[in-house]
Amino acid sequence: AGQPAAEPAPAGEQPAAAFKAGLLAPGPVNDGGWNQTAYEALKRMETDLGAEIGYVEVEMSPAAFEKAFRDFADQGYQFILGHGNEFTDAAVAVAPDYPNTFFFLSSSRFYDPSVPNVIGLNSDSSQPCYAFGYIAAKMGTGAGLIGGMEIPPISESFTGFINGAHAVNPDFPVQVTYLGNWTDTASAKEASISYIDGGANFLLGNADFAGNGVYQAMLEKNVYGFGMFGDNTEKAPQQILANYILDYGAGLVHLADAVKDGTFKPTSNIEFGLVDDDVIYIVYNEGAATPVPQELRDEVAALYSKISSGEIDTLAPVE
Amino acid sequence: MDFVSIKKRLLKFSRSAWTPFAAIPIALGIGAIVLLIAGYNPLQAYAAMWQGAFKDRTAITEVLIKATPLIFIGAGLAVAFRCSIWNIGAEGQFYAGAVAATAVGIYLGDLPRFLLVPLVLIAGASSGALWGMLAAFLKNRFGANEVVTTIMLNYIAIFITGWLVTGPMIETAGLFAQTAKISQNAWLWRFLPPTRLHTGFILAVVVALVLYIIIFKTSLGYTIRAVGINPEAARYAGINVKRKVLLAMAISGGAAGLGGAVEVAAISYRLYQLISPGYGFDGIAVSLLVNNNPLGVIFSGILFGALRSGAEVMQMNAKVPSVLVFLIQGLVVLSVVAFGVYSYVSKEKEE
Amino acid sequence: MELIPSILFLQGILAATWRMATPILYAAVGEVFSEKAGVINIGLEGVMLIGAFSAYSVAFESGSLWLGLLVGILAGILSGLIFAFFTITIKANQIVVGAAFNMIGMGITGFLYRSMYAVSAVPLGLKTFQSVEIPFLSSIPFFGEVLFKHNIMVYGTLLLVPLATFVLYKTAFGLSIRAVGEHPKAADTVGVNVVRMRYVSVMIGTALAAVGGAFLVLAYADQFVEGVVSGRGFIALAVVVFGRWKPWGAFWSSLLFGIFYALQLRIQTMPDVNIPYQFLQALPYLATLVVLVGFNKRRVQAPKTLGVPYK
Amino acid sequence: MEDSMPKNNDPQTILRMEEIHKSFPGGVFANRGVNLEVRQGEIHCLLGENGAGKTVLMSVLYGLYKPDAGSIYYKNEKFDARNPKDAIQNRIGMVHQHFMLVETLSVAENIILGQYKPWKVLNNLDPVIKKIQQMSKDYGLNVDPTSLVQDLSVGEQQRVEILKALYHGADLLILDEPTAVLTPQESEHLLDFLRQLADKGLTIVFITHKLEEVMQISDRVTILRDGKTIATVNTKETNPPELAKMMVGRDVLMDLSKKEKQPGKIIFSVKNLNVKDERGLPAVKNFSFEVYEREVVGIAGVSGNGQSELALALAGLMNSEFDSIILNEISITKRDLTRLNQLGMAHIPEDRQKMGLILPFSVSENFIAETFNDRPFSKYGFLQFKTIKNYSQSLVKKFSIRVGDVDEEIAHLSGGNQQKVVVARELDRRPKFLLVNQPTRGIDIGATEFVRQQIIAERDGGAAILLISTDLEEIFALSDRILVMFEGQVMGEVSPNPDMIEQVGLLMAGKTIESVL
Ligand SMILES: Nc1ncnc2c1ncn2[C@@H]1O[C@H](COP(=O)(O)OP(=O)(O)OP(=O)(O)O)[C@@H](O)[C@H]1O
Ligand SMILES: Nc1ncnc2c1ncn2[C@@H]1O[C@H](COP(=O)(O)OP(=O)(O)OP(=O)(O)O)[C@@H](O)[C@H]1O
Ligand SMILES: [Mg+2]
Ligand SMILES: [Mg+2]
Repeated sequence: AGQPAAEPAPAGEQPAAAFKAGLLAPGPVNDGGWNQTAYEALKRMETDLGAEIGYVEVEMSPAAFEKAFRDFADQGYQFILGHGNEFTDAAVAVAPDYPNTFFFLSSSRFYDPSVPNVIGLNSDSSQPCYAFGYIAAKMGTGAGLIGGMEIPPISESFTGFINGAHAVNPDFPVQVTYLGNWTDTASAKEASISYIDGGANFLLGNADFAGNGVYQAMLEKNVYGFGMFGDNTEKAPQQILANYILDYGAGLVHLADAVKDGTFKPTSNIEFGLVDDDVIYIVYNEGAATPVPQELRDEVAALYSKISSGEIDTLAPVE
Repeated sequence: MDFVSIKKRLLKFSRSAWTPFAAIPIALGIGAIVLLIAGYNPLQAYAAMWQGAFKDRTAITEVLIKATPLIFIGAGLAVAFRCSIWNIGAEGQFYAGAVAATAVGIYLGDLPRFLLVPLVLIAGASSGALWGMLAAFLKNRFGANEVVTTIMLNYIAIFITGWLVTGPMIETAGLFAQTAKISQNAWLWRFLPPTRLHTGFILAVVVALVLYIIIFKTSLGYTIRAVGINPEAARYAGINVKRKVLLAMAISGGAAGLGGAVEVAAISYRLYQLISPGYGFDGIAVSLLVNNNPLGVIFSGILFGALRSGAEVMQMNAKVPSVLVFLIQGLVVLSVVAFGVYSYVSKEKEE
Repeated sequence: MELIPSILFLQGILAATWRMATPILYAAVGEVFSEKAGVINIGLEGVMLIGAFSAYSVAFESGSLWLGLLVGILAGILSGLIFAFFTITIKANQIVVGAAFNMIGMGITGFLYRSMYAVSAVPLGLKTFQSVEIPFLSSIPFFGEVLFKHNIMVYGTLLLVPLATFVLYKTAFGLSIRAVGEHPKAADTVGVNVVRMRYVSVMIGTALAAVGGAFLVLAYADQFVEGVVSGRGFIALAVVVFGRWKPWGAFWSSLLFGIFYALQLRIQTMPDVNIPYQFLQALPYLATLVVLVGFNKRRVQAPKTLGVPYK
Repeated sequence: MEDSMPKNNDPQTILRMEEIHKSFPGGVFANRGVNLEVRQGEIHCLLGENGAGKTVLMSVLYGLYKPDAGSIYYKNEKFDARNPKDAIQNRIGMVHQHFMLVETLSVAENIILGQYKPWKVLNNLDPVIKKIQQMSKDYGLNVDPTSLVQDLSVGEQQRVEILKALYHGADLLILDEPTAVLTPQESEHLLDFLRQLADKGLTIVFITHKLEEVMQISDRVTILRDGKTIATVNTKETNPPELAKMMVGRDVLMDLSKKEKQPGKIIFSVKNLNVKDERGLPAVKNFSFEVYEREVVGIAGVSGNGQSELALALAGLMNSEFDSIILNEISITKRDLTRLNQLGMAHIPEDRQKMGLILPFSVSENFIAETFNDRPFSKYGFLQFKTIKNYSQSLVKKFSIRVGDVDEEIAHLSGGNQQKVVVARELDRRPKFLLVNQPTRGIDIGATEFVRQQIIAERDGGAAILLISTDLEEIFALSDRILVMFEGQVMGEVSPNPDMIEQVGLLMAGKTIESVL
C-alpha cells in the first residue's frame, strides 16, 4: 500500500506559516543505509516539531541539485538538507538568494562566513567504526570492509575501522573493497565471501543497498559483523555484534528547532561524534551467538572519552 | 522552392516532430493507472509534475538545462544510427568529454576567456569523438560488434573517471571525490539571469541543426545514410565505408563529448564520479523517438527534460517516488512507436 | 605466494566464477534464442529487474521461493509478450523498444518497491536457496568446493545449457528458430509460422532473463533492491555476441566474465596490491574487449535478419 | 480465347483459378481477374512481362497471399490455402523465384524444415539423409544432403529447391523463373528433367521470360499482362513473335541491328589478373584481355567460375594482384582501382538490389549514387536538390523509365525499371569503358530489348565494353568477340558466329580450345 498522497502536514497549533523542512537525497530513501538515515531524520522533524516535510531523490546530476534547492526554497522551506557533500556547490550558489533559509549539508565540513546560511554537518562515522575495528581485532582473525564507492563518508568510516583494529594489533589483516556502485548486492556478497575465504571473520559493509549483500554473507557463512547507520540486527541476528546507530534525527531536530525559533546563529560547521551520544552511538546485540564480552565493552567505553577528547585521532592517515 | 512544397514540408515535419507529444497522453494515462493502483492521486501527481516543469520562467529554463545534454547526445546518436551503427556508448563518450573539458578548464585555467571556453569545448568534443572512434576502429579493424564494445567502453570510461577524481585529479584539499573547480574563465555564459539558462543550450540547438543539415542536405550526409542503408551499394558507389563508420562515430561521440564539456563548463564546474545520471541511455530513446532526426531531437530532448524536471517536484509535493518517471519515459517511447505505426498505416491508406 | 594459499585463492575464485556467471548466463542463453530467431532485445536489463522484483515480492509474501521463481518467469513471459507485440506485430525498431523496456523495468520495479515495501518496514530478507552439497563429490579437495557446493539455481545452468543446445540443434522447433532468424521467408514458404516462432523465442528469452534476475534475489542476496541487476543485462548482451550465438558459447563467455569479476574482487582483498580499485573493476570489461578483438579472427556472423522485422 | 477454356469438372483439369484479384497497399493491383486452367500431367508455362502478376498469382495459390476475390479449384475441389503448409499438405510444391533456402543450414535440414511438429526430436537425421540420397539418385539430381547450402553453387541450390518440393510430395510443381540463374547446360538439364517428371504424371507450372524455353518444353502457355489473363494457347500452335506480342502488347524487335565492328585503339587492357574469393581460394587466375574502342567483348561461362570476382576486382571492390591494367592509356595502380570510376569506367553490377541501388532512397538519390560529390549536384558539400531533380527527370524521360515522381522510393519500382535506373545512370556518364555484368537477368523482354539496344548504342558511340553474362544468347547477340571463362581462366576466344554455340558450351565445361576446334 502506498503512502497517502500529499496531505497537509498536521497543522495543529502551528503558527501561520508552517515550518517546512526538505531533503535532497542522492539515492532511494529506503536503502537501509545512508539515505534512509536522512529520511528518518526528516520524519522525526515531522513528528517532533510538526514540520511539514518534503523530500526528493534527486537525479544524480549537478544540474538537478540547484533546481531542487530552489524548488524547496521557493516554497518557503526554511530548513533544507542536502544529504551529501556533492550538494555543496549548488547550496552555495543558491543560498545568497534565500537568506531566510538554512541549507545544511551532510558529510560536509563547510563553513564560510560569507554564505552564513550554508552549514556543513559531519557525522563522524570513523569514531564508531574505530570501536568496531577495535572489537574485530580483539575477537577476530581478520576483517573485510566493503564499500560502495570511494567517497569520504565511506572511506572515513573505513579509516576509523582500520585505525581501531591496528590500535590492537598493527598486523591485524584488514582490507577494503569497493564495488563501484550502490546496488550490486550480489557482488557485495561475493566480495564478503572472498574475505571469508581469505580467513577473515569480521565484515563491515558501507554500501547503501548493496550492503545487504554483506549482511547476507554474515548470515550464510556465519561470521561476525556490524550494522551500519541503524539497527540491522534482524538481517543477521546471530552474527551482528553491534550496530552503529546514527540518529541523525536527534541531531537535526535540535538544529531545526533552533531554525524554527529563529535562534539558530551558527559560527562554525557542525560535527557530530560519539560525544553527541544521542546522535552517534553503538548498541550491542545481546542476542548474538557470541556477544561482545563485558571487559571488551568496558575497554571500548574507555576509548570513547579518548576519542571525544581528541587523544585518539580516528581519522589518522593509515600507513 | 515554391510555396506549396514549403508548406508540404513544414506540414510533414511538424507531423513527425509532434508525434511524441501526441503520444504523451497515452503514456500518462497508463502511468495514472499505475498510480491509482499504488494508492496515489494521479491528478495531484501530474499537477505537481506540470508545475515543476512549467510553472514559471525559471522552471522552463531548468527544463531546457536538463534537455541540453540529451539534445547533444541524441543529435549525435541520430547520426550514428542513420549510419546503422548501434552506439550504446554515448554514456562513456559523455564522460570522456567531461573529463577532458575539466582537465583543460583546470590546468589551462589562466588562459583568457575567449580562448579557454572554445578550448574546453573542443577538448570535450574531441575526447568524446576519440572514445567513439575507438569502437569504430575495433569494428573496422577486427569486426568487433559495436553494441558490445561500446557497452564495455562505457564501463571503462566510468571507472577511469572514478579513478581520476579519487586519485590524480582530486581537488587540492583532497577531501572529496571531486576535482577542483574549473577556472572561471572556462565558464559558459548564463545569459538570462537569474535563471541558469546558458549558452550551452543554444550550442546544443545549433549542433542539432548543423547535424540535421549535414545528414539531410550535404553529400557527406548522403554517404552516411547510404552506408547505413546498404553498405555494399555504398562501396560500389565508391564510398569508403569504413571511413564513414569512423566518421559517424566521431560525430556521435563528439556530440556526446561536447555535452559532457558543456555540463562541466555551464553547470557543475567540476568533475564528479557520477557526472551523468544515465544521459547516454536516455539519449538513445531521445533519438529513436524522432526517427533519428537531429532536429526532432530538440523536441524529444525537451520532452524528457520536462518529465525529469517535473518528476522531482512531483516527489517533493505529491510524495510520489520520482522513479515513476522512468516508467513514464518508457511508456512514452512505446506509445510513440505505436502511434508512429498507426499514422504510417493511415498515411498509406490516404494515398 | 605459498602453494596452499594460492590453491585456496584459485579455489575461491573458481567457485565464485560460476556463481557470478549464473545470472548472466540465464539471460544470455535466453537472448540466444531471441537473437537466433532474429530479434535483439537490448531491454534485458529491464526484464531482469522485472523478473527479480516479481520473484522477490511473491516469494516474500508467500514464503515460497519456488512460487516466487514461477511468478518471476511468468512476469518475464508477459514482458516478452509485450516486447514481441511491439517488435514483431507492430514491427517497431527493436533497439527503441529495448531502450524503452530498460526504462520501464527500472521505473516500475522501483516504483512498486517503494509503494509496497515502504521505508522501515518489517525485515525484508528471504531465506534464499541454500547450497546443496553433493554427497561425496563435495568432499573432494578443491573440486568439491569449486563444483559441488552450490545452490540449485547455479546447478540449474548445467541443465540449461545442454537443454538449450538440444532444443536449438536437435529439435524441429530449434531448426525453425534458426531458419526464422536467417531467412524468414524461406521458413514461411515451407509452412513455418514465422511470427509465432519469433514470439515464442522472444518469450523464452525474457523468461530466462527473468530467471537471471530472480536468481539475484532468491539465490544470491536475500532481497530486492532498486537496480539490483547492476548492468548484468548489458553484459549478457555482450556475452551472446561473444559466445557466437550458441548456448555453450554463452556458457564459456559468461564464465570468462565471471572469472574476471571474481578475480577483481579477490585482488581487492589482497594486501600489498596497490592498483587503484577502479582499474581492477574495469578488468572484466577490458578483458572482454581484448578477447573479442583478439579471438575474433574467424568471424561468426550474426543471424542474418537480426533486428529486421519480417515483411 | 478465354472461351476455349474447358469448363467445370473436366477430369483432365487439376487446377483452375478463376477471376483472381489481388492488390497491395499503396494501390498496386497485381492480379486483376486472372484465369488459369492447368491440366493433369502437362507442363504449363506462365508468360508475362515483369510485374505482370505471375509470381503473385502463384503465391496466392501457394497460400502466401490471400486473394481479394476469386476462387480456386484444385483436384476438382474448392481450394483455399491459408498458408504454405496447406499447400504443401495438398501436394503443391513451389520453387520460388528467389531461392528459399537457409544458407547456414544443411541441405537435409532445409528439406525437412517445417515438416514436423515443433517438439519432434531430430537427433538422428540419417533416415532423412538416406531418403534424400535415394531420391537424388532416382531423379538424377546429384545433391549431397549433408553439405551446407552456402557451400553450394547456384545450380546445386536450384536442384535442392526442386528436391525439397518433391520430398514434400508434389502433384503440382510450380517453378518461378528457375532458369534465370542457370547456365545453358544446366537449363537444358533441368528442362529434360522436368519433361521426365511430367511424363511420370506430375503437373508443372513453369514461369519464364525465355521464349525458346517455352517453345521447347511446354504443352500450353498462359500469357498475363497487367494482372490479367490475355490468353491460353497450345504451344504447338504458336510461335515466339506471337507470344512476345501478346506479352508486351506490341511487336517486339527480336534481333538487334548492329553496325559492323570498326576496330579502334585499345581502351582497356589487363595483364595477369589474380583474384582470391572470400574464402581465400583463387577465383581468377592469370586473366588477361584487352577491349578495343567500339567493341563488345563477351565473357561467357557457367556462373561461379570467377565472373563475379573478375567484375568486382576490376571495379576496385575486391582485392586483386595484376601485372598491369591500362585504361585509356593511363596505367592503373592498385590504389587507383577504386578511382576507375573517375577515370572513365562505368559499371553495371550483377545484383542491382545488393550493389547497384540503395533501396529506401528515392529514384533521384539513386541517380547520383556515384556523382553526388561532383558539381553540379553538390556545391561546397551541399546537395543541390533542384539540379538533381531536373537531371533525374531528364534521365527518366530519356530512358523511358516508368515512375511517377523521381522522389519516389526506388523500392517501389518493378525490377525492370530498377535496372533501367542503373543502366541510365551508368550510360549517362558517357564511359570510355563499360563493365556490364548480367545486364538483363530476370527482366522482361521489353526491358531486355531496351537495355541491349542501349549497350549497342554505347558501343557504336565509341565505348569499349566488357560484357559478362551467363546467358549465351545474350553473349552471341551482343559480342564482337567471346572469351570463355572456366575456373577463373580464359579457355579460349571465339567469334560470335551462331555455328560456334556448341563449341562455346564445351569450352564452358572445361574443354580446351584445341580439343574443341
Ligand atoms: N508484397 C508486395 N507488395 C506490394 N506490391 C507487390 C508485392 N508483390 C508484388 N507486388 C506488385 O505486384 C505486381 C505483380 O508482381 P509479380 O511479382 O507478380 O510480377 P511478376 O509477373 O512475377 O514479374 P517478374 O517477371 O518480374 O517476376 C508488381 O507491380 C509488383 O510491384
Ligand atoms: N512490400 C512492398 N511494398 C512495395 N513494393 C514491393 C513490396 N514488396 C515487393 N515490392 C516490389 O514489388 C516488385 C515485385 O517484386 P519482385 O521480386 O517480383 O520484383 P520483380 O519485378 O520481379 O524484379 P526482379 O526481376 O528483380 O525479381 C519489386 O519491384 C519490389 O520492389
Ligand atoms: Mg515474379
Ligand atoms: Mg522477376
